[in-house]
Amino acid sequence: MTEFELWSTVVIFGPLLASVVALSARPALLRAGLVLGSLSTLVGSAGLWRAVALYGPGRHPLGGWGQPLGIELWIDGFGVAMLAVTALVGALTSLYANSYFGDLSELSVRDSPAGRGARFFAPLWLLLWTALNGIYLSADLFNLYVTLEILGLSAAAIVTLAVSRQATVAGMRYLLVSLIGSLLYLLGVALLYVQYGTLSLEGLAAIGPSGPIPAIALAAMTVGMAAKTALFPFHAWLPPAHAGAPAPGSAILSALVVKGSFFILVRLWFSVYGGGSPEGLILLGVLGSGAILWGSILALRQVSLKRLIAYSTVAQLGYLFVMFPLLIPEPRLWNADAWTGGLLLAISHALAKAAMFLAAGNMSYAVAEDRLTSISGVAHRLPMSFFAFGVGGLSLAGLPPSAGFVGKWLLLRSAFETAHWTWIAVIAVGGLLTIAYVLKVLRYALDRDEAPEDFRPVPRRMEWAAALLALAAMALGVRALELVELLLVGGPFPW
Amino acid sequence: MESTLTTLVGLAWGVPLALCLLWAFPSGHRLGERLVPWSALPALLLALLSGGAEGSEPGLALPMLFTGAEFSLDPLGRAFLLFTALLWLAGGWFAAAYHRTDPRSGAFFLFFALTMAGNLGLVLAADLLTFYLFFALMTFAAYGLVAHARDRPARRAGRIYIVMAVLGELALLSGLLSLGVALGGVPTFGVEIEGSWRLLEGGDASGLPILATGLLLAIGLGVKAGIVPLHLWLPLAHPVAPTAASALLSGAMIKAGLLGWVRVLPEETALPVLALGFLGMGVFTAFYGVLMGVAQDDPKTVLAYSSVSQMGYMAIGVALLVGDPALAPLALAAIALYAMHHGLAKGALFLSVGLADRAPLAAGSTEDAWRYRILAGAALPAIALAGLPLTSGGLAKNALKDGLGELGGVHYAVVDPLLLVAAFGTTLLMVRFLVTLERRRRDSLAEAGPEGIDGSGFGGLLLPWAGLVGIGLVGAAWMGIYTPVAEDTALPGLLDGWLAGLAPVLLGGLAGFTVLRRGEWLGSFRSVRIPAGDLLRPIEWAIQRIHRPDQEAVIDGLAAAGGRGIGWIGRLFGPALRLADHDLKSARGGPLAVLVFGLALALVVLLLR
Amino acid sequence: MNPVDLYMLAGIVITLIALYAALTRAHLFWKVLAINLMGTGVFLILLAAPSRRTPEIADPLPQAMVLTGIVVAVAATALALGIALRVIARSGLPFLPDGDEEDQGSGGSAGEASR
Amino acid sequence: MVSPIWAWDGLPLAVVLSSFVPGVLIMFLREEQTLLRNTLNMTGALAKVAFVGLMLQGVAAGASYEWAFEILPGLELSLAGDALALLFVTLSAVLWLVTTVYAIGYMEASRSRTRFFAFFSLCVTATTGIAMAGDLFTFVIFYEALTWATYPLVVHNGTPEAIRAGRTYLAYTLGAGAILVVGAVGFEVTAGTVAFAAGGVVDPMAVEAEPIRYFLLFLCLLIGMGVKSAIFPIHGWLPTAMVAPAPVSALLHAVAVVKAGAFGIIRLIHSLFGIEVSWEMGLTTLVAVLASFTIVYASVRALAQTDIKRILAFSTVSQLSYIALGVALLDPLAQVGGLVHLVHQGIMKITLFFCAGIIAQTLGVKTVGAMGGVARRMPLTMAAFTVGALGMIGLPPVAGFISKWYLGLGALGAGAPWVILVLLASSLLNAAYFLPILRTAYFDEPSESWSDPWPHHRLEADWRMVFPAVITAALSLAVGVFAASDWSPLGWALLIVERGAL
Repeated sequence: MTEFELWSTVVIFGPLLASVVALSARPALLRAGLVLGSLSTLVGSAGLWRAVALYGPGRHPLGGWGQPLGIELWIDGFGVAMLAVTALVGALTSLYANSYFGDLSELSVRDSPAGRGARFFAPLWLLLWTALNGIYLSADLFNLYVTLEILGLSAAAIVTLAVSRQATVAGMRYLLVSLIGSLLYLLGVALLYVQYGTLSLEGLAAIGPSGPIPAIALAAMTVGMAAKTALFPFHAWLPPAHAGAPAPGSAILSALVVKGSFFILVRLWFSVYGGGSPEGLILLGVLGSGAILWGSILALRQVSLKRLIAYSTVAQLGYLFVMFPLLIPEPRLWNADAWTGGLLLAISHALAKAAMFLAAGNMSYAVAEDRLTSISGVAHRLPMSFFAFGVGGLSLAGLPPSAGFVGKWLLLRSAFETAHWTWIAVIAVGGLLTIAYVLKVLRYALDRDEAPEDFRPVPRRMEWAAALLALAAMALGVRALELVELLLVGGPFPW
Repeated sequence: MESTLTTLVGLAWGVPLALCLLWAFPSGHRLGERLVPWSALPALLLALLSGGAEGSEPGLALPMLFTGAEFSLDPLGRAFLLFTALLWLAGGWFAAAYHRTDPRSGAFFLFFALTMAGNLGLVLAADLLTFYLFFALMTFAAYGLVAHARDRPARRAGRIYIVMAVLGELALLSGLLSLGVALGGVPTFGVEIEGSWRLLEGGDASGLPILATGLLLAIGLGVKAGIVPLHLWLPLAHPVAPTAASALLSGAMIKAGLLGWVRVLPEETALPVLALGFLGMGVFTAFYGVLMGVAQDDPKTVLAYSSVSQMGYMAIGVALLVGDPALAPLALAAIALYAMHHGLAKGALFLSVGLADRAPLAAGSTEDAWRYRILAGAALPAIALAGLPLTSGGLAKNALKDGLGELGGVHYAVVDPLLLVAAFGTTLLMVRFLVTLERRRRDSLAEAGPEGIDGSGFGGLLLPWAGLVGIGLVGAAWMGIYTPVAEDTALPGLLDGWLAGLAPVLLGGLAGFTVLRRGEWLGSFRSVRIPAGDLLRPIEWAIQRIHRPDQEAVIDGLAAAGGRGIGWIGRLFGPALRLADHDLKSARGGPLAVLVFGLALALVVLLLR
Repeated sequence: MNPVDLYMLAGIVITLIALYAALTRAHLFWKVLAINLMGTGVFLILLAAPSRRTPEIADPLPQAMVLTGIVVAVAATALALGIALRVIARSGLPFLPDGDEEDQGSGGSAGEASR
Repeated sequence: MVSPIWAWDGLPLAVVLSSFVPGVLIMFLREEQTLLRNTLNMTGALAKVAFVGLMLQGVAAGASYEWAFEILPGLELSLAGDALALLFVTLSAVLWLVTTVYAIGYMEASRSRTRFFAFFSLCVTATTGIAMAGDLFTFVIFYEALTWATYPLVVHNGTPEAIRAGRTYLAYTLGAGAILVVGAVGFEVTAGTVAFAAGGVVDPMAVEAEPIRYFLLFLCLLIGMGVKSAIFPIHGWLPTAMVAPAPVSALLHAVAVVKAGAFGIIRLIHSLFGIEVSWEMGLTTLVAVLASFTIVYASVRALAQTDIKRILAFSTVSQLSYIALGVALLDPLAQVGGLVHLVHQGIMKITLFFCAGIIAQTLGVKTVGAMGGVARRMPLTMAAFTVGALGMIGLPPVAGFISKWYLGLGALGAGAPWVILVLLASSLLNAAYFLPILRTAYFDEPSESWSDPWPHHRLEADWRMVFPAVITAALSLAVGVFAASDWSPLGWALLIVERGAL
């Protein structure tokens, strides 16, 4: 058994097993499931990182059954990097969730809405984790569909765990968008299969799809994935869903779930279609720019803390699409800075956004409200959460030292190298808008006039989880060398 | 011996400066007040002990200090140091007695010590920046002396003083910069300064044009020297300053401007235009001071205008210096003589005003014995100032005339007769002074009323005054020794041109006493008075008329305009923001379908291109 | 036009119509039904695929995919119906509310908070 | 052979960490752990001064320090200790030590001291990082970090006014910071390197080929640096930021933040573009004209202020441009003047801010009009203030004169005599707004409304506030009086220029 086979098995079946364990209603087993899921993904992704760094991209036919009939895993730098970030964010969020739902599960109020959240969060989240890991390692289009579908279903279910009417409605809408998106994707898969008779990413890449049917297929898949990634103008479902979910759920949805469909888009456009067409990439970049500006403006106008962060997700996802036109400035030529910069931004967003949602969760946990005005003075009561939120905001805004800064530097560099002047302005302005809305939160938190009266103590572990995530985002800004090298293993065209 | 002198060069300015540190301690100022009056002793000692021979000048180099400070005592410096130290000693003692009961004496002596350190230091300074350093120290510390009274006139005088001082400093600094850059560093006086001037003259240095440099230096130092029209602060500052401070301002400090001219202006490079300016302004100042002075009522203002007038004479000396390299030795001698003479005489005169205020009178007594003693004592330096032969003034004036004679030409023909007239005017001014002094004595007596004036501590006032009068009286005898005389020049004899000296004094005295003392027939003409500070009134009036917009209002206006602009831009975004409030959440059904299909179609089209 | 192409065409038409319905129909059950129908359309395309490319060889892969797809669709439908029932229970209507109504309290005062 | 202790290459890192580590540790302390917090602060400050001392030894002996850490492939966090860097590092290390003592006294009764001191240390870390940045990338990292680390200090009081000031501060600095980052990336791509090197890294031939591109890059970088250095159109944040507590105004808005900008301009002109290239492109003229205008404009603005801290703020704006002006003139003496003013202005202005803080904190006096009689109540403080004020005017022997003298010499040497006019006008205006303060404090009668009319303790105010002020005043005097010594800032600036390390 090679290292690839061993660790990819661990990374996929660990959380799957854990989710089964966590289905039990016993708090101890719930906790055991979270620990098992976290440990297996952490260890597994570390092992895969080592393997990829040592041997380059690898593959693993599950159970020895290769393509076309069996399921094959493909392990390259991009996937492993996403896997590792997911593991880190997931582990810390699990730690957080354990405390967040902890006091409820002790009560064993199984039938109350709150108790349902405590009961079902862990198994759903572990299932979602499995799906995400599956996406990052899939080597064929249909396998991607299945994992994507599991991802969407479990994510929508997590949203509806929250008790409010708004959350239920948001979950419903999310589920519908997710299903439509997946089916659009499946439509594209079907069309490609009709044309080429293969579903293997590698095989399709070797053929080099072109012509009307692959074009329609890519268009369908792109629209589907764009809807699931909440690319402007399909972002409307995201803020209520992400803001409505329970705090750890919001962190997972915003930080990780949207990255799943984004990952598929990158695989499709670059690994399979070799860049598609420059104009198509520019269209995606324009939509990304629109997302940056629109999302930021909307974030600025929110009065609810979590909604502000959710809109910030809309804006930050825009950056990931600005990468598209920069990556392939002209056919058959790819810009490494755009690749590493864009993906670093995706990774830093995962870390920072998770930190921010968890910190916001702490704040609203303490004051039992989610309005910006209600958190005034919270900086003095929850300095660590305040710190986490601030550092997370720092990274989002691309201020050093943070992964966001490094990513933005690289992205800007690629824009200069490819003489894409417009994107430079977009990237710079987006950063400023980010600062503006992050500051809006900090300003309320620092406010001294009104001190909150009812202040529920926040468990230390919840504070630490947020702070550690923020620190990770910062640490990546001081040392991104290994991660960048990992991302370059395989690059956008691994075959 | 040599090491003693070197030590003294440091102590001369170091002792007063070090004494200032006493004020940093809670009760240190009490000790300071006792010590400061004596702290000019090392300087006096230095002036007396140093031989003054060429080549063996005591010097002190402190390369770590400032920009590499150098001190030395050349013959000219020795002359200046002598009378400066004498004046500071006398002034210090006088002030110690005068301010015995002053609650603010602590502050007075702090500024006194600082100013003294500056004044003594600048005499000893041997390079450009050290000179400037001590010059600035003296200038700014003297503000504390001028504004000591802290009432409205003192504050006005102080304000005018400091404004002019700052302007002067700036002009001086720019001139110094030009000299400095010519040599690429900080030139020492003498050879290096001459080198700078030669470079400027040659035009191959990066400094300012040579005439501009000279003019800036002349103006910068001219503020201190009180040359018209830079004299504005003098008639205001002298009356309000405490007596000792006035004596030092007029006796010692304004000579710093003169010394500065000699130090920084070239001896070996002729600057004819500048020389002409000095000559013209000097003669004009000599007359102007007299004209303004006779129309004053306060004896100290009269003396201040007299100083202005006398500085005009010394400017003529500087004109000789910069006008012709050949005349430099003679000019130097004349300047040194004149400075010594005027310093001591003017110091004594100012002190006599203080005496007139404080001389005792027994309660109920009507016989004021001190009035005539003071008037008689004050008459001695006054006569010297008028330039009577056999006095130091006569000697100094003769030296100056010799120089002018050497210069010859049209300048001599015009200036020489003018000087005769000016001497006449000076005498008139001195008479005016004695008259106002006598009136002042009467006023103080009237103010004191029947209780009379308590004489305690009067000895402390009398002694320094008498000392200065005495030293000045025999000035003609010893000043020659301390005058720097080059080998090929000689000082004029004591009785040279005695007629030309005597006549204006006698005439002036006569005219003065007739007109001013018994001048009822002049009628209303006598009441013509010029406010102290002459030109200042119109200038102040004009400044007040200048429209000064309220800056903050302007900025606020601009900010408001900017705000309106931003608000206008904001309104442009209004529809977008209104849309933002709804976002695309309500976009469902048809519009959403259009978006989905539209994007897909667009992608297909783009992919197929 | 051979039957295989007919399958293909029918599949595509069904998918698009169903997609349109899913986007535009407001009633939640309509939406769920439309999504199911859309899945069926895609399956039709998949089933037609092998015969179109290589009619002589039987290709097991589409069968496997469609089977998996149906399983996924069943699960998704179940979840969707479950959540839809809860929406109806909470709001009393089988529709998704408009964006404005959805977040009362945030939309209205957005302007005031941004000052 | 035993190498001397100063030969250790990690010294630059040690200097940076000596404030970073205490800063991070303090962040986790509880509010009431005062003793531990102060101990950490003082240990860090003393350690930093010690490390800097070692580096000074080393550089004077001809050593140079380099420490690098790869962040991205080809991009390093590189710290270098050359003579130029040390000029700034020494300034910030020494003043940090002094200000720490001051801040402990000043913040005694304040809330959230933990946060205050944590960010205070972080700011100093960023400043030392800026000083020793070996390349533009590192510079930008620390420069931007300084921006955000200062924000909590500006809004420390938590009043609406403070929060508004904080917003203005960030709007200016981060806005320009974004432009700086764009410029930096553009420079990296265009010039092919981000390294700082004496004499510049730009190829003159490349500039000739693409003059407009280089000009725009310079402009971007200049805006980025200029905002912190408060050059005319982008100076507005500095007076507003004066709502911060006095130690912040003193160290950050007189020294650290604003000097970072000025230092950046030095790096921009000398280490990136090179003075010759900048001059040929006319860039130095641009900087010199902007700086000159700022000098005069800010002085005029200061004239109309009544709040002491605002006067000082506008004076800072004005004085900072001396540095930019000096280094933008093509003459070694002017560059010496600019460099040395970096230090001189810092010491003098921090003294002034210290004193203003003491007076405001002890007596509640904040405006010029209320200064009457303060000199009698607080002789030491006012003596220190006087030294600072006279130095600002440029009177010898206070430090400010030395800068002005060299700037003046350099201006003439560079063939720009109009600069003399600027210097003179500035001196005149400085005198016009500083001397009335002194006059009022020394010669006017005391006001009745002092919050602490007469000291109950022996000293005029808390000794932890008075001593720092006296020390920095003595320093401002000493660096002027002993300017000719090798170890004076002037000596060091001359060494930098002579070694061609600029």
